Amino acid sequence: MKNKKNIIYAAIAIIIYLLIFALVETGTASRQLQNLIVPVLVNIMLAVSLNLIVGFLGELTLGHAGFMSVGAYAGCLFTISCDLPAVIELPIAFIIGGLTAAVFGFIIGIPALRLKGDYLAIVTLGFGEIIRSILNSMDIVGGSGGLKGIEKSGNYTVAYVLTIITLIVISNVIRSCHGRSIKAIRDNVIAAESVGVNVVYYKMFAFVLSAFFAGVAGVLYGQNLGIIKPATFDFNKSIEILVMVVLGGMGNIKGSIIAAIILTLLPELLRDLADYRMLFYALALIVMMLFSSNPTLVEFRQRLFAKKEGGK
Amino acid sequence: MALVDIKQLGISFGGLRAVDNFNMTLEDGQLYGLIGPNGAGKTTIFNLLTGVYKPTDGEFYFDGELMNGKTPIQINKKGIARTFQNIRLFNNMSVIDNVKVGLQNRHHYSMAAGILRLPKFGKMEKEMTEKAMELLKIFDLDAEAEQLASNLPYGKQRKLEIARALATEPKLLLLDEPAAGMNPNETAELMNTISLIREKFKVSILLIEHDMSLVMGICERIIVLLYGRVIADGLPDEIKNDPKVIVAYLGE
Amino acid sequence: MLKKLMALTLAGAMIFSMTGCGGSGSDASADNGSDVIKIGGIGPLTGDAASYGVSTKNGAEIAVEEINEAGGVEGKQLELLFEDDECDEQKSVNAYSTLMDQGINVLVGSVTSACSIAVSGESSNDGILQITPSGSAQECTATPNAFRICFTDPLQGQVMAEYIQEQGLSKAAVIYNNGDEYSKGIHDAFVAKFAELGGEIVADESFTSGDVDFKTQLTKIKSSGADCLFLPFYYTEVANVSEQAASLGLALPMFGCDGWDGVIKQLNGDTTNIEGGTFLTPFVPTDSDEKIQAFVKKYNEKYGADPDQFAADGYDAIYAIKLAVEQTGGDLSNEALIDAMTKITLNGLTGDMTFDENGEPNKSAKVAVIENGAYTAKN
Amino acid sequence: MDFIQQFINGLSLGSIYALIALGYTMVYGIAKMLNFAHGDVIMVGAYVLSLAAVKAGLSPVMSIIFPVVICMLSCTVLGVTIEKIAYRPLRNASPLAVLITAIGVSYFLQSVALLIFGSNQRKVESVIPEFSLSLGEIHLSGEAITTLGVTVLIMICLALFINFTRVGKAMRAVSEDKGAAQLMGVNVNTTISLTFAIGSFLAAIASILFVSSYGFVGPYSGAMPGIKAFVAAVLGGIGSIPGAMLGGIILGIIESMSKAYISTELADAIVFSVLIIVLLVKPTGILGRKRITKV
Repeated sequence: MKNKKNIIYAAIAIIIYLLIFALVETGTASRQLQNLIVPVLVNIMLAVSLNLIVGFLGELTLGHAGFMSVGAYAGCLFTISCDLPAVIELPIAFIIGGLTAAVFGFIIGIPALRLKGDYLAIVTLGFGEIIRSILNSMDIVGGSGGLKGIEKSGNYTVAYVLTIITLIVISNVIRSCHGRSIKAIRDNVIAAESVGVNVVYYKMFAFVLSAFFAGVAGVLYGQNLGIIKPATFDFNKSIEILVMVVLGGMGNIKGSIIAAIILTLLPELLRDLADYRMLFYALALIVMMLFSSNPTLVEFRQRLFAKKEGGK
Repeated sequence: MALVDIKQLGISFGGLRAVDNFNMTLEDGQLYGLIGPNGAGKTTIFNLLTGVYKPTDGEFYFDGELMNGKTPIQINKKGIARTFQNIRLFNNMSVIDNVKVGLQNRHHYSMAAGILRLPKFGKMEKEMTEKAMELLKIFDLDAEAEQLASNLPYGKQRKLEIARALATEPKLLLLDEPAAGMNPNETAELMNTISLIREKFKVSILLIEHDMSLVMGICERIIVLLYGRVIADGLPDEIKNDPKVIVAYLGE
Repeated sequence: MLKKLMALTLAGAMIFSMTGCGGSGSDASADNGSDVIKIGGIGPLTGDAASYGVSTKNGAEIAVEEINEAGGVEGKQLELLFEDDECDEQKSVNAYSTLMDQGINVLVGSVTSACSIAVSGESSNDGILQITPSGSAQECTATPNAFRICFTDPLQGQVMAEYIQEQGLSKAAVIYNNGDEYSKGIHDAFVAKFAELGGEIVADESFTSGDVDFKTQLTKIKSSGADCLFLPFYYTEVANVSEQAASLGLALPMFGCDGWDGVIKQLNGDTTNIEGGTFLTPFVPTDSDEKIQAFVKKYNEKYGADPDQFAADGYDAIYAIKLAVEQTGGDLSNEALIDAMTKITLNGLTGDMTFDENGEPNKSAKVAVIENGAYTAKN
Repeated sequence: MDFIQQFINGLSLGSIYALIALGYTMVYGIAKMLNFAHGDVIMVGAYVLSLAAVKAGLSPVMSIIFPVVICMLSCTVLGVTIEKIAYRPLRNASPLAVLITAIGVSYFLQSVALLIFGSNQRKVESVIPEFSLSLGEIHLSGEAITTLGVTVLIMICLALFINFTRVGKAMRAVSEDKGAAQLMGVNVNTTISLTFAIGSFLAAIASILFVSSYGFVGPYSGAMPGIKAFVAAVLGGIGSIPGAMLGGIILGIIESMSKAYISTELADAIVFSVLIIVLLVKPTGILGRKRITKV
């Protein structure tokens, strides 16, 4: 049964890729859509990787953009300074970006061992801001003007492959004994320790893995745009990713994917509203949260759901 | 040699002496009861034995090894597992996954095997599923294996906690009020289950309980705690008739 | 299940709606014979930097209206499509794609440097003429299709360094916005040039975007022995700095860059604390020049405020396009337009200019002084 | 000499942070939620103040009192309304859902301000009579003196209110355990509404002093001070009233000192590093109470 499910997923992944390929290569897709494919995939990677910390480990962090930025800078610096063919250069850049971010994930994981909830949130927010202000004052990476002249070698195929790798790795981790340990820590740290779950190790692991993919996503972001600047990776960016995770459902990978798609496309589709765009986005955010989290509404939905089940 | 050897164990919280001069010897395979009025320090002793609290004085030997200062994880690996007074399940995980987390203590595969789905992963997961189902069957939880733990009724949650503790293959099982909130029928059933697992898993048990019928019914020895001190230690019949114990429970 | 289904439908509908408009978009761009010239504009209309984008858009709109009222260009009417980028590079590129779908012929934007650079990475592949009104970083014109209206940052810094030393001042204190490339670019060039000319930078302070308290920096400057203060950043913070300097009793002659334009409005016309402040600008709204006065009047009627330099840059960008189209005789192909850009001479609000092959404007800078609550041009 | 002046600069900056942090800590301490929109309520207050100041053609005293009162009223009403519409339906939802909603509210207020007032910053005249203290080279502005005084006064009043009045006790009860408080006859909804009313009232005072000190307001003016004040509240121990005061002052002084003597570029990084170090040593902030989890 499990194998069957995997085959279905693989089939879906291939069909979606073929669909993208067809839409882009035949020119059916608008420029707008073609252009949005990579950002959507970047956001999926970010949301899914953040979900590992927020949804599965149950720790609130507001510094995901920080991981993304160090990854982006490390990976893109490598491609700038290196002159290898893209086939060799790109994978190395992604790995360098990922590993650098992972190192920062390890460092930021340390306070997560001691702090919880809102305190951890503010500390991770602080880490993100520290990274940003250091990047701002580092002239060798372009300072506030950003790192320019990155070869634009990120295309939708590369992005798609990376996204699929991210999805496979994270969902496989979640559905393995390691993932169970991470979820056990989320549900009850004391009980987890009492059955021998190595809390320190798994907390660190979740932070490192999550940071790794955020870093890879950052490299992809840079490779796609050709320029990265510190101001992009401020805490608003972290919040943007967090909103995707919360909206998609904590600990729900499919939800993160859908939320990332919707929230990336939504502002673009709202362009016609011009000045009212941000207002509408804010309202949509509030209404969606009220709808998805209000206890009365949640109960109502569950009743509806239960009825359907019963009807079958 | 005794499985558990506790010598003059004690802990203070600030000025409060929660447990003082606690001595106990538990032989392999024994079922020991730990009783006492509320606030006597019973759960504190469990916390000391499982490394949640660090004792301020005294020594605790398990299987001949000094356990003072070891972390809960190390202690669990050595073979002590416990349940909690206020149930602590992994609420948002399925019943079977709760047990599997316990099993992982002894059944492990590498990260690479998990991510790349190497043959080892399939083999171990299959083995774990089988073992977990076996355990769940003992506790009559096999029908609910795929349910969320939080959706189980209270009595079954208590059972699941015991199943999870057993999954770590302990030599010593600490049960903190396993019959709390159960009706007499459920309690009777629980007594059977406890006897059964003693037989089947060859595990020693230390048990905190207020339900005297259960304690007197299954415990081989009983230790009585009052204000952090041991006031009696002996066979159920001795305890039943100990004037100090009667005073402690009924007042003078 | 219901929620999932809804979400999936929503996502699907979004994608579908985007493929839907694809067909019509590519048709329009291919259509050269249409009687409308579509000009795309990109800039921040929301977010921290919104005021720059809004001004640019307003200025450009006035130019488009003027040209259309006068009968258009080569018999064609102009249409301005302006998209928001929130000063975010990704969103800027998104905006560019949206505009390309609508079949734009030329692009004005983006207003800010980094966004402009990100967009030119895309636009250079399409070969479309891109004119950034105010992207002042060196790299904004790196691609062959990119031109700019404003000065580059280094140029401003160098000119100001020379100007200040001509006033007989040699000990400069500088504050700059470390989070803003524009400010840092001017600062770096200024510091280098000032030292090269024999001056001394006695205090070199920075702040980051969003800061409102400058007392610490000013206190340091106060005891540094500086004889002048160079403030290369935008008017919002300049207003803060000038007021706080006064409250600390720091009274040094102040110098700035073209970002100062707008500071008087910011101060509600009360310029006591910044009296005599001198800055480099291509555009002074009080300039007696007829063209400028007409523009200021129209802008005031339409938007109820005095135009700033961004508005003037936006206005000039549209006129540059008009001249280029006239030069090609109505040929809207990318190559022709880009080629035409180097041949035109624009008598713009921000000065008379020609463009070289690198996309840089050749124009002279004006020095403006704040006197009695108004900008006074000084040459 | 410089050092003292820098210290005073830090103090005046810090007292603004402290004032905003008091509002944060008040709402967090009782309603247990991060009101991310607090900074934006301050921004709205500043706009209201500027509008009311322009419209008033009153006597000198009234022309100060009128805008101040209008500002306080509208902030309080705004705060209570936000609570009622956006936060109350989520009373028992996950803290994260509430956090995201608060962020939504913050974006909402910002974009409304942007639509109404445009993106340019607006100058607001100070409502504090002009005076200043000068001791040789050292300057202390009237705004700084007033802010510091008001902040200390509010801190004392708040502490007295929370500890010694009936309503204050109800608030503490709600903060300890909503369910138990309800059982004991405390109206949780009213109490939390009241908390928001007070929190927003404090935001109004903060906005009056903030714009009086800095003179300008824009749609995004509330965001950065909001975050800094949040950091201050956490540094001092969130939920603790003296902690907010202490955290704000310390933050202001650190920021000012690191700008003056270490690096202006890295001042923010230093501020956040101090926060992280403090929290690593004392996870509940300087004056925060430690909560023991019972096993």
